[in-house]
Amino acid sequence: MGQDAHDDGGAPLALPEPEKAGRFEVRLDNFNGPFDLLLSLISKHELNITEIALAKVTDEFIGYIRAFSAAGDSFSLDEASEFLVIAATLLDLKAARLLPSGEVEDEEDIALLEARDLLFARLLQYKAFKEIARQLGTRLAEEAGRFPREVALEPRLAAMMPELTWRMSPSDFAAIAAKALEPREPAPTEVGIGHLHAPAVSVREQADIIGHRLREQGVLSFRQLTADAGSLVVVVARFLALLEMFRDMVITMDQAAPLGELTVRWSAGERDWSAERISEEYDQDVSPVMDENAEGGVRDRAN
Amino acid sequence: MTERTETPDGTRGEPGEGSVTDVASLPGGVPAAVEAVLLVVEEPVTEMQLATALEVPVQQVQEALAELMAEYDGYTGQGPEPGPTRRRGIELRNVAGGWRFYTRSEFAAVVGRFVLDGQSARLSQAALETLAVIAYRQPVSRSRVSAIRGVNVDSVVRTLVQRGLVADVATDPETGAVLYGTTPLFLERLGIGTVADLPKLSPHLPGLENLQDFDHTTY
Amino acid sequence: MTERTETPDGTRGEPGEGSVTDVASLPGGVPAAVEAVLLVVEEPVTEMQLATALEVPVQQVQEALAELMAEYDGYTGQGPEPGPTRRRGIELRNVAGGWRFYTRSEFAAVVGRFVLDGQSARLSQAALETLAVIAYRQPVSRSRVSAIRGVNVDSVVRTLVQRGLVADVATDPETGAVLYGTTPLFLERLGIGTVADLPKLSPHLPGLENLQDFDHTTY
Repeated sequence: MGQDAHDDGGAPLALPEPEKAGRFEVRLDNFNGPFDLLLSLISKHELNITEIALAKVTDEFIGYIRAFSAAGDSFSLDEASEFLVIAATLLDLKAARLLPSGEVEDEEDIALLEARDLLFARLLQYKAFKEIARQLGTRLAEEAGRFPREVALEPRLAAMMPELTWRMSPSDFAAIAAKALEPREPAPTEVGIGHLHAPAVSVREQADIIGHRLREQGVLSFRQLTADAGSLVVVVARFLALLEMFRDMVITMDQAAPLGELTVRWSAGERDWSAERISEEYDQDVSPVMDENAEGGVRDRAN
Repeated sequence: MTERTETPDGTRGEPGEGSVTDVASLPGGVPAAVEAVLLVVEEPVTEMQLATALEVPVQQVQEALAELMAEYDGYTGQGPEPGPTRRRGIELRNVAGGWRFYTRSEFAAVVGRFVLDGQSARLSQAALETLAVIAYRQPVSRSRVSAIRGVNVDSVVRTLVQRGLVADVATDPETGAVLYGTTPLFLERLGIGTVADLPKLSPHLPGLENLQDFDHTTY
Repeated sequence: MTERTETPDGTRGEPGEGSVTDVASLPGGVPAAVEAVLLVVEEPVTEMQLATALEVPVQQVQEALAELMAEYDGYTGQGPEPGPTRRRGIELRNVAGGWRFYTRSEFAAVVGRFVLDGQSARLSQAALETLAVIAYRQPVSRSRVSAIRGVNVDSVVRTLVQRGLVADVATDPETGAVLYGTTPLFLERLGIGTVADLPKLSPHLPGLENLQDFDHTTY
């Protein structure tokens, strides 16, 4: 207890590992998400999954996120969101370790403990699946050496098949083709944008929606603002929109406790504000990629 | 069109409509008949399907399969002096709930040259992890798989569906979300009989039996 | 299929890249290797093709084939006491200069019953849609058709091939994948002269170009 905030770690945060860190290439596609990255960092330092480990790799983890975002293109919204959630949790945990410990009394501490346990649990769960996935991969590779028989029927048997009664007009057939070739809608309740080159959700549009609501209502919680979001992507887009609006000083935000309710207040009164002006950086990221598609960038890759 | 009357010895008279002559009396008997059917199957065939086609009791089919499997593996249970014989290049395996002929893996390099289209590309790490989560948590929604892996899995799931390894098997009655599960092809590719034959996940999950509860809290 | 080692005389050129280990030393030896290849070939395979793939002299292949044929017919040339064994339901035949497995004709009724079970004179909806995609996107690989339809189409394509409505018409020079196209029978059924006579689809099926992307996703 008492003064020592490092009673279980000495001075662990100062360990030098510059050249070791250099061995990791900063490319998002090296990792299958934030857990993969976190596990890589933990195993690089030969640590177990503990609070120390998390505190220790926090800076590196955040360093990688910075590098990813700087690298730009491949870091899409939905990928970023989960990285950020985990980075935020790690930062909280690290900050908590730097404070005098002892009284786990108030709600903040409890929330932090819960967040930590949840992170441990999810990390361990992911680790288990990662190991199992490796086993499955090995097994699949071994089995790939066995080929089943997959050949057409011998002619004598093929001749026994009932004759096809297929009759159809060319236009009926074309209708079937049109339907079959139509791009299918993603299955309901979830909107995947991983495969798209342009975000399906515009931050500007979301800012516009939020702006309207806040002007009308004055104060709304983030939960209320995202109640109708329908997908994670929209939630993230709305969150980004809030950050932009905060920068524009048209809203204020208030959060009583970590992970607590986030209250958003319209602070610009009747001031003239338009969502148009906040969205440039998102548009800039998007449009060159779309142009490239139009020029046949996709085709090149496919062929 | 029917070859039905090619009764080898001629004594076996008119087989009525659709009926099969007594296979047990044909040269090679039930095992040979089973072998013939196995040559034309496109997916593992169940003992019941074989029994129906052959019009013999399932038990006879099971005996024939056991005998054939041993023979192809190089053991003969037949004849006055049972003993090892040549191991064959063909293997009879019980996978995904049925029986099917496969080439032996020793000959993968040779056989691979003749299989033009059958060699599917290997799965990426992301695909394997997603496949693992679906296999162990099925039926499971994409959002839940996303929560476990920490990334969006929509396009990976789509790829797995296209490759026939997973399929949408149900709909969540509450959320309406599509629930995914593994297919018989998945079992076949792994060379196992059922999902229950998958290696146990628990040794990798020390003390975290209740993790399911955490999945939904992510976002 | 590499042409590399066309050494029918047995000098077995340098194996090198992608080479096969000495098949004769594997369990079952050359006959087993020949058996394995025969299980997967679509068309009758020539002795020369087998010799090339196995990297053994043609003569060894011929001996193996003779031995196999005798075995499948119920005579064993092996072991200390050669004598009759059980005749198999599979027959090895030399047709049109090549070798292929066939079901034995005695079992035609059984096999036919099995094959015909569930066969219908009509195409399923899945088969129709797959046929439509192939017709309008030919020549096209199965994986591409899968990507467009969002499901695995392997068995449906096999059915269409079986029905003579599509055929493999080319090979993708890059991936080696078989490309499928429609047949004259298809045109005849539809009552049109050439593929060019297919009704035009709306030129702006939205996002169609992007579909190509699915084939080569990293997953």
